[in-house]
Amino acid sequence: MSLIEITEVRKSFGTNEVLKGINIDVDPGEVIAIIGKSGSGKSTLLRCINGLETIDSGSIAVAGAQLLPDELHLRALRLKIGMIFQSFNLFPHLTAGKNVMLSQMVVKKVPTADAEATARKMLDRVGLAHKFDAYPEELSGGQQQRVAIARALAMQPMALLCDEITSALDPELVNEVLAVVKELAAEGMTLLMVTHEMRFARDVCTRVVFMHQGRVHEIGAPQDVFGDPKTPELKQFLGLQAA
Amino acid sequence: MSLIEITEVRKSFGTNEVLKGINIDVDPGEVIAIIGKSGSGKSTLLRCINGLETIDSGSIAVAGAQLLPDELHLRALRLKIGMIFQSFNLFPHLTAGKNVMLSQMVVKKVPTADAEATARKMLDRVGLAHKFDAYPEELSGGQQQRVAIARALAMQPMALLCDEITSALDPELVNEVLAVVKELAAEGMTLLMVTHEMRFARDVCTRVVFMHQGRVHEIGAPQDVFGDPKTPELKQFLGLQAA
Amino acid sequence: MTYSFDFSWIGEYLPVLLKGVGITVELILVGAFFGVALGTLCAWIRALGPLWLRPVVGAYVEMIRNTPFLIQLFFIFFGLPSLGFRMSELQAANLAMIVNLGAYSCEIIRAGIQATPRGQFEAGASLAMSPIQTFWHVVLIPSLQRIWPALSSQIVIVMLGSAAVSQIAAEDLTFAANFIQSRNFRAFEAYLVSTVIYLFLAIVLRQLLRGAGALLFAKRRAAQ
Amino acid sequence: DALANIESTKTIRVAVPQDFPPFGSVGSDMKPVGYDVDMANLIGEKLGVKVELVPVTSANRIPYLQTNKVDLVISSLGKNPDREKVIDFTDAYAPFFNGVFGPDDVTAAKAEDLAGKSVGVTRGAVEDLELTKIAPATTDIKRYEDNNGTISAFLSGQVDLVATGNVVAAAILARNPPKKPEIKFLIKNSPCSIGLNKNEPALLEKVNTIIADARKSGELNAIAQKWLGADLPAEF
Amino acid sequence: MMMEFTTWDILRNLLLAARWTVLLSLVSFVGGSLVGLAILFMRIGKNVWLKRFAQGYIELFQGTPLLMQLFLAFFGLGLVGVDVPAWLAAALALTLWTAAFLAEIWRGCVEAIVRGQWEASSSLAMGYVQQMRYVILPQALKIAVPPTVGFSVQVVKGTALTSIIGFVELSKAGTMVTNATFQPFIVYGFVALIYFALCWPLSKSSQILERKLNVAHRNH
Ligand SMILES: Nc1ncnc2c1ncn2[C@@H]1O[C@H](COP(=O)(O)OP(=O)(O)OP(=O)(O)O)[C@@H](O)[C@H]1O
Ligand SMILES: Nc1ncnc2c1ncn2[C@@H]1O[C@H](COP(=O)(O)OP(=O)(O)OP(=O)(O)O)[C@@H](O)[C@H]1O
Ligand SMILES: [Mg+2]
Ligand SMILES: [Mg+2]
Repeated sequence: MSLIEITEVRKSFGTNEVLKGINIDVDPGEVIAIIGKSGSGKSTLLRCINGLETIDSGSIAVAGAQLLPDELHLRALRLKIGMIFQSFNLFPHLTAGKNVMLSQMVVKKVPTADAEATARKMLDRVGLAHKFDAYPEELSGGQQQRVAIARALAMQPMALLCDEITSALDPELVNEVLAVVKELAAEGMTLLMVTHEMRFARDVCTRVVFMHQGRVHEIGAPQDVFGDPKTPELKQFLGLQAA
Repeated sequence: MSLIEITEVRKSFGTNEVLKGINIDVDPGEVIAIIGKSGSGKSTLLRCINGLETIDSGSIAVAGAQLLPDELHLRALRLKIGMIFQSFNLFPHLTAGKNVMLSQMVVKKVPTADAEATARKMLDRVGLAHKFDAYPEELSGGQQQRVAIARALAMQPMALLCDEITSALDPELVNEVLAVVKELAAEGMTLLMVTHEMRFARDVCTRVVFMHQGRVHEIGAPQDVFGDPKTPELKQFLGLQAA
Repeated sequence: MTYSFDFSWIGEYLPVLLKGVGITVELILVGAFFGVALGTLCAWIRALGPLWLRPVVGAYVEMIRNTPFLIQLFFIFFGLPSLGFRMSELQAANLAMIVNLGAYSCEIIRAGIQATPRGQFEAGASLAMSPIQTFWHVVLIPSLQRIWPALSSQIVIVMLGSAAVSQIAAEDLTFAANFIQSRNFRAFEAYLVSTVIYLFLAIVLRQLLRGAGALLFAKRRAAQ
Repeated sequence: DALANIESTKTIRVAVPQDFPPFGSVGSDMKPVGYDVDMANLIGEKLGVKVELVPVTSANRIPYLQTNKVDLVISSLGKNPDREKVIDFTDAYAPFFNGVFGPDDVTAAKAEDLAGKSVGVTRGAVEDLELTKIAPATTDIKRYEDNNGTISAFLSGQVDLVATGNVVAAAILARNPPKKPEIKFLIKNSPCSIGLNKNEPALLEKVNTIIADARKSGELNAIAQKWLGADLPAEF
Repeated sequence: MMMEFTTWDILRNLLLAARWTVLLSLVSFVGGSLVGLAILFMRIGKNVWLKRFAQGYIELFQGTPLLMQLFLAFFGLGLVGVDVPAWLAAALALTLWTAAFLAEIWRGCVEAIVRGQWEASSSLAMGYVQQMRYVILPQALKIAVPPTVGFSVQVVKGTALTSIIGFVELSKAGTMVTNATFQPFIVYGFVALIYFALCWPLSKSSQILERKLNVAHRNH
């Protein structure tokens, strides 16, 4: 059974139809890269899956449960799916450790000691055990993004959505974040990631989705999508990327 | 006679000596690319030439006139030398046309009608005649940068300083700006540009300056600098660039 | 206790009320225009002006912002004549409002100027504009745009504060209310009526300022 | 019934001015003193009750009365028909010696001479009401918040003349200011009354009796001597 | 018959009255903060009616002179038979007035928190109240400190208007003394000085806090 079922999803901002009927099924453990030009609707799609945007029509189901736009269902959904943003969005007034602990304690009512233990474990997993007491502004961009990953993981989600999580990083820092993601993938985490790192998509992902003008233009295994693009749009996109 | 003579220029920020005795003579019509690692002092050099920073010692002369740090001399100098920035720095409250007209009217007291005529001509030259009435926020980055070029050209400078004018642009937009610069070079404009576009530097420039740690480390024709780098630093720099 | 409200006097005192409204409106229009102009000048001095002038303006701003308007008004109306500057109560009221708003708007506008990206100053300079030309043509409008909401609120506050000018016999709206109640002892009615008019004026003024902002800054977005 | 209330609580609450010497101002201990204050104490004494003084301004003295926060307003109130619709007035308890004052070089011997001149006055005071009636239309009457505003306006030259109590003018003169308020002419002597709420016949009657008795006994004259520096006029 | 005041008498009486100014300021500031917080929540909350109410409240209290608000709080309530003591009316009116301004100031601070913070906390399954309590307000309160302290200066000066309901605070004492002494320059000079002494430290600390905050921001 699919973990995430996206069926005929449409979404407009005003008169601008950004998603024009999207269908994707994601199986547990899949690692899917979403690629496409700026403005093709990649971020919007992820945000719809996580309920940050409401969809106009179609349906999204996670682990068999429909996404409904009321507070209760949304929160239940977000317990199953974590999201990581391009701009990290760490809570600047909390230490790295507290960032990871907060939602466990507030949402899941985990006792402080347990939350802290989990936080330490998660920070360790992203290689930042020693930064437990550092504030976000004391961390590099790559470290901040890894804390954001740890924070999402601490909620023990079934899947993670990643929206260009390395785009705001200096080139040297990109790899440390991608290494963490690669490890997650290897451990069987379901991942849906918008990315411009084609090499990474090719090496790590099980499937690649090429979005174009609000549609899934091509979808397939990385070797097919990258090695044998069918549509001129994808060819052009890949050509541009290589330049 | 040289148009710009830079002699033994030194500049420190606090204890950090950023320019350690720079000597470059630029002849009229020359197109010079300044390359070098981040922090090597490229921007500082350009800013000194335009009087945005005062130099600590040495001298800079433009068309025979010494650069002196008083308001009057500075303004006279800036009438001779235009500058274009990485971040465009268009005036957000004025249309493209008004951006180009403003300094003509304010500084040179050109009548409105003449200023407008010049502005239209200059915008036409950068391919943006139809954007006369658009505000900067309605323009793409590449268009904004071309307006900035038109704005500098409208003052009829003897030379243009360009500081990484394509670095803030998406790859697709870089070429439209470089095309304009290339045309200017072909028309005989003297250009001093900091750039990371090696291909462009090789194709268009008459000389290339490689700066390293506040010094002119190598200088020469593009084919020499790129084809036969003498110093290990330049070799490493070019190697890095190729990667 | 039962009090029967009586507004039958409104007809008789309408001219007084209207005059009061007229003067309040005049005070705020003149005060806002010249106050913001003064504030702009002071903001320029504090942010970019001659170094020796900055503490002078700083002292003025601190003095005004930390003492009550009424006291400023008294010093201008009763105090300045002893230095040879005599003016009518209306002129004094206008001056006091200009001086007061000047100090407040100085600080507000200065914040707007200081939020200007350095590139704007450099672009102006590299186009051979003088610092003053750069300020006037390049920096000022976007700066005002950035702080327009704060400035608008301050103007409304100053308008409501203008009630104090009735104490020096300037015949504004509050004077009208006081005058009326001193004749017919209908204090509640007089104050109620003036309160409602103030509220109306405040709402209209806010809308006007919003409109002025939209007009002044149409289609233009301040950098940052 | 206010009188019954006063008698049962053994206190009378009286609004008195504190910005209108000599009728009411403060001593160096910030306690109210003046003609009106003495009058309030006199009434309290005659009623055999404690006096609670409430300092008021011209803006809030009537609301104090109307909201029953005070029983009487002794604040040199002058009567006019509009005012009488709102509150009741007792018989006169104080004369009002006031006149128009100005420096030497301004001539104004009678009301008509005020034409074209500016006259400062305290808003709502008796002299304001009277002057408004008698001054020609071209007189520029400036109405200030309190006595101090009026005097300051005169001393700083903001008005040509002031209309105020003669005791006040005398006190100013005594300070030997650069600008001397000398008497030009007396405004019609318009006496002051005590204000109280409508429909309080018992209290009104009682206060009127006290005033009449005090006149006869000379107690009122003593107050006048003390604060106005003159005997009560004959018609009192 | 003029009262004889020595300069010391004048200053002493003004300083004594200034205690009321301080007390009223403290009361209205504390009360205003609490009510302001409540208004803030209504204003930025999701309930449309509460939002409208908060908007109307702010419009009303920011759109009418404080003097009239005080007058109506004291005498208006008296008129309908509620006999509030002057201190309560003053505290009430000043509190409501302060609250309106603080709610607006704070709303600006809440809105200054970038959308990413809302989204990140949403995606961690936090509810609205939790987001507010743990993520938004702690950050907003920090940037709210300088403007809030700055506004306290307005509160201190605003207390002067309580004289309309019989309070003898600093300004009123100044008027009373002037009317007894006819020495406006000395008296109002002192009054101005005392206000300055009360307000300037507040203004200054607001500026210093602001500068600190900006520095902290730039270090990001
Ligand atoms: N909140 C919004 N309101 C209106 N339009 C929006 C909004 N968010 C996105 N859009 C529009 O939707 C379209 C798709 O945006 P989206 O951010 O999903 O693109 P993207 O594929 O993520 O692009 P990028 O690679 O630049 O991040 C764009 O045209 C954008 O302008
Ligand atoms: N205003 C300044 N104050 C202090 N230090 C400065 C200032 N401007 C530049 N520097 C320092 O001078 C050095 C050279 O800076 P510069 O901007 O000239 O380098 P660059 O070669 O242009 O680098 P990049 O390629 O990153 O633009 C750097 O170490 C920088 O930190
Ligand atoms: Mg995106
Ligand atoms: Mg640079």
